[in-house]
Amino acid sequence: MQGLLAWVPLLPLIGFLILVGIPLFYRREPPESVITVIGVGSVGIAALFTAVATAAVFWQTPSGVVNIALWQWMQLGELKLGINFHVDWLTLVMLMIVTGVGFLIHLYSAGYMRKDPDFRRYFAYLNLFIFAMLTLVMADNLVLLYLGWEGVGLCSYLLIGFWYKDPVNGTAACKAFIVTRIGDTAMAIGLFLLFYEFSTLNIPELINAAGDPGADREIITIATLLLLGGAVGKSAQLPLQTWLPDAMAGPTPVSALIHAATMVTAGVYLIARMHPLYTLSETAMTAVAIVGALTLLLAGFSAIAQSDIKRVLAYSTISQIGYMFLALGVGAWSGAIFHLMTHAFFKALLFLSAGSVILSLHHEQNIFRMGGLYRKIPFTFLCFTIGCASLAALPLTSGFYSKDQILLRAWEFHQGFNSLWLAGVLGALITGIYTFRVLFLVFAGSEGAASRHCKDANTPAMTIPLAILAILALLGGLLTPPLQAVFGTTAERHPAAWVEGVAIAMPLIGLGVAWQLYRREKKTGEQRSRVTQFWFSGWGFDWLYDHLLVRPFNMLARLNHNDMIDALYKGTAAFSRQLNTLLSASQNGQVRWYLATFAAGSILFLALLVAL
Amino acid sequence: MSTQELFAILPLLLLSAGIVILLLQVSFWRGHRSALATTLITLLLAAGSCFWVGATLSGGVSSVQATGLLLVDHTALFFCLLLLLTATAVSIMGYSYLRLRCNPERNPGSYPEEFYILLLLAMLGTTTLVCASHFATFFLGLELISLALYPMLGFAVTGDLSPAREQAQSLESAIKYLLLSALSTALGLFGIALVYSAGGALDFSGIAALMPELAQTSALFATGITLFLISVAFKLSLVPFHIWTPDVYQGAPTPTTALIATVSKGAVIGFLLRFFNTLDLYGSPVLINLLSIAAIASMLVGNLLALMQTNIKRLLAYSSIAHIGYLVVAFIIGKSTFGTEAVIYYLVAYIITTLGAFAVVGLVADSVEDRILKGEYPESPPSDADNPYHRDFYRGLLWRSPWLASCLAAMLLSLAGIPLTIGFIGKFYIFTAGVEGQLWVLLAAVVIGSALGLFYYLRLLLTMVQRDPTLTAESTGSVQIAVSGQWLLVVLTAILLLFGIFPQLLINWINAL
Amino acid sequence: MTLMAIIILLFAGGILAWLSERYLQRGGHWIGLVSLLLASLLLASYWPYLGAAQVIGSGPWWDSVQINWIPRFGISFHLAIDGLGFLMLALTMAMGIFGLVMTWNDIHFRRGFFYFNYLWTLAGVVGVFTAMDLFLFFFFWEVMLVPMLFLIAVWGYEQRLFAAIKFFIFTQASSLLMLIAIVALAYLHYGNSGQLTFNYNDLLDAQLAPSTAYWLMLGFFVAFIVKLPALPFHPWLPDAHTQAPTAGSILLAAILLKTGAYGLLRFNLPLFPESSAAFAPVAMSIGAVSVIYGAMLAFAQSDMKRLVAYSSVSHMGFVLLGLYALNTIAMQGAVMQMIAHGLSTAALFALVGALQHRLHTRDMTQLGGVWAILPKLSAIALFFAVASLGLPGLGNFVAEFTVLVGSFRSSHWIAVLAATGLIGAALYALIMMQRGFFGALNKRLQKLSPQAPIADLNLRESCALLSLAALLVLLGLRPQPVFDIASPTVARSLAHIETARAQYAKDQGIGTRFTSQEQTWAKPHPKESESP
Amino acid sequence: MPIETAPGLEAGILLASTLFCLGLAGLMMRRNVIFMLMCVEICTNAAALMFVVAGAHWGNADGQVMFIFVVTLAAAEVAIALALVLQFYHRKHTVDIDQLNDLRG
Repeated sequence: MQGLLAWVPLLPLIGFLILVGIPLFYRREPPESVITVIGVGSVGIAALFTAVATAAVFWQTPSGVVNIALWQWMQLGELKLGINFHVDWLTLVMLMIVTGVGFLIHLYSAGYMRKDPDFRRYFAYLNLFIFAMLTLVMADNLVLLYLGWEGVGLCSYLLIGFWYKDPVNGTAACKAFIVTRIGDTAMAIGLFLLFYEFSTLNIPELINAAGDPGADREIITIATLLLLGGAVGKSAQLPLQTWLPDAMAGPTPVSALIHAATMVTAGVYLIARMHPLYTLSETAMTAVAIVGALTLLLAGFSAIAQSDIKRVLAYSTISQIGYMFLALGVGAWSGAIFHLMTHAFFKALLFLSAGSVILSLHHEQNIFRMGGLYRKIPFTFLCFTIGCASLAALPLTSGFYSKDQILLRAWEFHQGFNSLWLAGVLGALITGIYTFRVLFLVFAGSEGAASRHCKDANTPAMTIPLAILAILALLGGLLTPPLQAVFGTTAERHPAAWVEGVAIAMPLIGLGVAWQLYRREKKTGEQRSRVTQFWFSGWGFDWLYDHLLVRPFNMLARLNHNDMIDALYKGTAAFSRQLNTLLSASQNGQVRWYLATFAAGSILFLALLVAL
Repeated sequence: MSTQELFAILPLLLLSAGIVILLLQVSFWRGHRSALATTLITLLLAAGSCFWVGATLSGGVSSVQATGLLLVDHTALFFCLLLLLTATAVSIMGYSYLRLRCNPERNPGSYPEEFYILLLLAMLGTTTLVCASHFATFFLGLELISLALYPMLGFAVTGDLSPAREQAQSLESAIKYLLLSALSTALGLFGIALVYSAGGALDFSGIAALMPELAQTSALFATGITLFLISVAFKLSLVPFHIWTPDVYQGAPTPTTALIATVSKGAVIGFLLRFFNTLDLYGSPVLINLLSIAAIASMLVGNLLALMQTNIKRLLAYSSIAHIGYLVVAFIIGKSTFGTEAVIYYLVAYIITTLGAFAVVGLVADSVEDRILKGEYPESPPSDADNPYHRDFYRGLLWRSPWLASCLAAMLLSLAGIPLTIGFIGKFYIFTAGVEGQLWVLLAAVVIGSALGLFYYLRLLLTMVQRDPTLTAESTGSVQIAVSGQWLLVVLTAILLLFGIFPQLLINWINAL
Repeated sequence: MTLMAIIILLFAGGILAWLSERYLQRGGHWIGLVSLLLASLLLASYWPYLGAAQVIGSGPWWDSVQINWIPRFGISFHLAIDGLGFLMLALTMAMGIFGLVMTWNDIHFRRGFFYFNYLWTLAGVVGVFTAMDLFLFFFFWEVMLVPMLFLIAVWGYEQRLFAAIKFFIFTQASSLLMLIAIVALAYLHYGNSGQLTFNYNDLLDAQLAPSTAYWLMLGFFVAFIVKLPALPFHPWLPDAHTQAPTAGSILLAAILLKTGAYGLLRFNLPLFPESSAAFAPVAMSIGAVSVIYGAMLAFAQSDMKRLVAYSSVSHMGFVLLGLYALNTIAMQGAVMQMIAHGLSTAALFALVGALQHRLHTRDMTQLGGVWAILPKLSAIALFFAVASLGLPGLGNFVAEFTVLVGSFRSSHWIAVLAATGLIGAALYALIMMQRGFFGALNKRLQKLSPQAPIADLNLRESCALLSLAALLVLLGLRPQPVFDIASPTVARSLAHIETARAQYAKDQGIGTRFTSQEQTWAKPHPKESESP
Repeated sequence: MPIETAPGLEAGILLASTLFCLGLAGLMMRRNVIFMLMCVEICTNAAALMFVVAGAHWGNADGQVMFIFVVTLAAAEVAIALALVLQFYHRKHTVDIDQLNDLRG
């Protein structure tokens, strides 16, 4: 059974290698069907293996841990690292999300990307992504995790810039990679610090060592904050959130898979995985919570002001991950992972439905040019609505369960009313607003400019995943993952009923506000006040970074284009040439001058004789 | 004068005899080749006799004092041998040079044989100089060299087949050298006279006996020695007495340039070694400081002057200034056997390399002269690329005449001190000497000088390998040089590589002195 | 004797290639290839030592040969090989073959002479990596330069002459400092022991006064970091790399730069352990600054080859950083970086060369959208670009990571500074992909492509590049064999440092000078346990 | 052996030095090659004078011998020099030394 789990990441890798290696053996491009079979099939089998392994091993023993040692990676002094996998329930949840949702999105992609000239490249990247993501979640040491971490970053980069001919896509891709790399570097430094302190990077050993009472709390705080740096980069949290909205330049299934369901939640996974270290540091926990709270509000407001359907979803993703961070910050570990899971379901559903909309509208993404689509693409409408309901956490949807857990835990953690809880509740309201605003604008009312040419583009390859995801988004709340073995159990305490009531009421209020907003915006069209414009631009972070970092750096690079140190040597050379000219002037060919220099030299020497 | 003394100066006697024979031969039977043959035989005989004399010195007697004027020992004989062999090479170069320009059949007024007589005279001067143990012999030897060199420098004037410009330049170099050299001689003589008036002795061992008193007290003596050294520095073209060097080197017929750059300098170095050793002048910090200053200035100024030079002969002249500067570094470290060894090794390296470089330049110019005489080539070069002394002429030479260019490349690499060549071992000796003497300032100057030097050596080297499609000289095709010249170059390059790769051969020999 | 045979084989092959020029139009390649393959075979004869480096044999050397050369100075022709030497030789051979194969048809002018220089450069490098006599080391150090000079000056691009001279003057001037240091070292040893020798093993025991040792160490250090190159001695590199022909750039980047790093590890650290330890913070800072400065300059370039060249400065900064961190992890990382950088940068140069060969430009303002017309080439370029930015799973990551982990132990802030270079690497690697390969097809290329379809990488080139890619992946996922091979050498260098530190501590009572480096942040750290 | 200098020697040195400096000055100031040669002669003779004075001071013949050498040298030198000057005049029709500056740089 362990072997089966080892095959889970390997299968997508094999798929990737086959897809990439095809030109070595065949001159012509293989048909799409073959590519689909390889690309989707490999992930499908991986999903199957995961399911089998889950059923066979873990179902009975929720506390079970499977360690798979593949081979020794490096062993240098105390640095002992293996290519080893560590599978527990936390990993398993992630595995199921990655392979399961991943498989569905792969399947959907086969329909969505049909007839794209780079079909093969697309699936190669996707498979590579799945492999990297699986490595990330299965790694038993932080360096292997980092391998997956960077690997998913690379795939994200490649897929955002998949349609490379448009330079805008490329810029967005670069931005995504570099911004996350900043976080990654912080994380790498965190790794160095952890190794420096504990002489190991193996996660279980690390957790053991940190648990030792003699462990230096200060170092743990710094290290966890540095890891948080990595997490905020990858999960697009404040202050490194700016890349995610731009990342929507990639194909929509990619946004669903990478920028909603899996990769961006890696930060949450990381912190959850390292949670024993975080619990040791008050500061780190607070930081995580504050980052989450701030991000969920900021991104929520930005989502309200967007006009691009995918950007709305992108900001909503940032905001929802903010919830997860908030959950982590208040110690609701399983809540965070639960929300991660449900979010994967409904956000994937939303993105895929949005993809259907976009494809049906011939790549129109502006919601103000849509409207009244509920008649033209009813199935998509249905799916999107389910997704919205779940996202807004309407009762009985999956999102409701997970979000509710977070809010309750936030209340509890600080024993009653506190700002984190308030932020969460306010966020729930905002979520309701932007979710239903986009739903109304796209599907309700009269037809928009682009809706007229709408043609249902769904193929079976697309509808099946949509349907499954819709079911999951609705009922996923019932699938509470048994994470107690990983995170330990917390005593269930029920706060006052009104607290629950507020949490339930908020999305409904949001719905109402959204309706008002929809009515107004339908009339005015795409117009923004100064405030909404500010929200629209993502609170000016892009502008700030551009002026604070990008431009100075570019200017510095331009200024130093020719390497100022080289100027030093060029100066020496020029100086030598000057001396040459000067001395050459002494060789003027005049005998009497020569005689004079001879005499002068003699006098000089005699003078030196006296002087010395 | 005993038989032993006469035998000891056998090389000098053979040279004298050769001169007389050559004079007689020329007056009865003129012929360029036969004159060359006599010269070669004389030089080789004299060189061979060095071995013979050296063999007799191997016993208890390590040196023979021939009268009060000459002292023959192993070192002196080694220098004689080295310089005589150098002169052999120069005479071969001279043949190639004179064959074209001083052809009595074309121009009855030209006397190529005179060149060889003068060469032998100069060699008599050098052998006298390296054996000198008295100021009189020093003076005699030095003047013998100078007096022979004046006409040799101006030799192009007599063979009017040379291009007019070359003739004028040759004359100019002769006059310049004469005036400056005369002044330097006068200064040197004045210095000797002061030394004499301070101590009352002119033979070196006599002065050496007086040294303890003189060195401490007499300003007269110090002034005299300094003036004397200035005149020697002039011959060595140490900065600031270097200024004549490029002009004279450039204007002179190339074989004469080679002679003045190698033989005359080598003889002076040989003499200086003995002079400093006998008088133990290394102990005088003032003189050593003066020499150090001159050495540093030579290394820097010489290399800086050469930096942008396009005329090859001038370039080599400047580079020789720098090289003598390097050599002085080894010279300064003093009396130890290592210092002498380093000086001699470096000198051998310098002589072989310089000789080779000038040989290439001369032979290339001769080949052009050949074509001028055949009317294939304009007498006054229309562009730099057609001037055989200009760097541009060498553009792409490696592709046109690979062997010739390879030889020059080897010489240049040796000058730059790159391994596989004798120049590298020489440079290594300089560094070792500098380290042993802890002369860090001087070593720094050597490093800076070498870095500067690389620039112009490499520029010339890389000019030869340029693949320029707009090659103007490509039309001129390959450079055909005389067979004798080819042999000369091959032998020189072979020695250069041999002693570069297996330096121990030469070291053993030097250490046996 | 095998070592001698390798060197002689390469020298002889070079001469043969030159001589064959007159008779065979295309003989040079084959002679070159055959000599390199034979040399590799000879090298492969050391395979028994690979697995059991510590078990077999007495002493650290796998094999050595010693012939008296210049007894006057105690100089001998002394070659020896150990793990590090083997790795470097293997890299040399592999990259030699790679460069040859990649540029199989590039050279049209004087092929024979080209391969003569090519092989002689390699022969010189082999000498450098095996010489155990300091004089001989210097000898080869210089010998490898001259043919390289010709490679740049004859077959280079627009400004080849300037670049060649600059390259040569930088390396030569600095190596003269090393020569002084070598001679001084030998003479000081002579003064102490009465035995004049340039033998490496003997000189290891030289007793030097600290201040003297410091100066000598600087002499070596400068020569090596010029070659490396590190700030502020790097300006020769972009010019030389950019102007050299593709094969020359490959040799330069993959092998010649490594001689500097090799020298630091083999000579500088063991010969002057105490002063090296004292100097380590400075050297590490230089390394870290090089990392960032190189990355920044790479980012600023529009000439793709120049970009790759500056990226070398950045990468080699890690080597310097790692070597002077003076602990096993970082030093092993540095060794790994030498190899990984060799592979990735050589491939990038080869790719730029292939691009220039096809599109006649390497200026990124004239490129763009190349992926559309040359997908294979671009895909492989992508691979090596991400390798160069240190993507985990590839050799470069293993190297950079271990270097940083190790150097973090020695100095937190310097390691953190160098770690920001990871961001810089992402910047330049991605900007290269972005401007060169992605985006809309450049107008100039649009004009170019319809008339004559541009051939993508052919089988020969693809195979050569893919094998490098495979090697990088292998190094990234299974680097342990390399670490094992290098470990005795690294351990020995470290042992010298440790002894010196211990000695110093003994001299000073309780030594705090060297350990103080390690406790800038937190509590003192348990000493690393070394098992040499 | 008398180390301290007798008054006669001092005067001789003074005279010879003055003579030498005069020659040197003339050498630098005159442009006519013939006159320059004469100035060189003055310098040379200053040295010769010095030998004679010193020889007289020490009471040995070496100084006189050197004097004869010097005179011989001067004669030989002048002979060659005049030949060269003649050639110079032939070509340039002048004996102005400043016209002799083809070689420079």
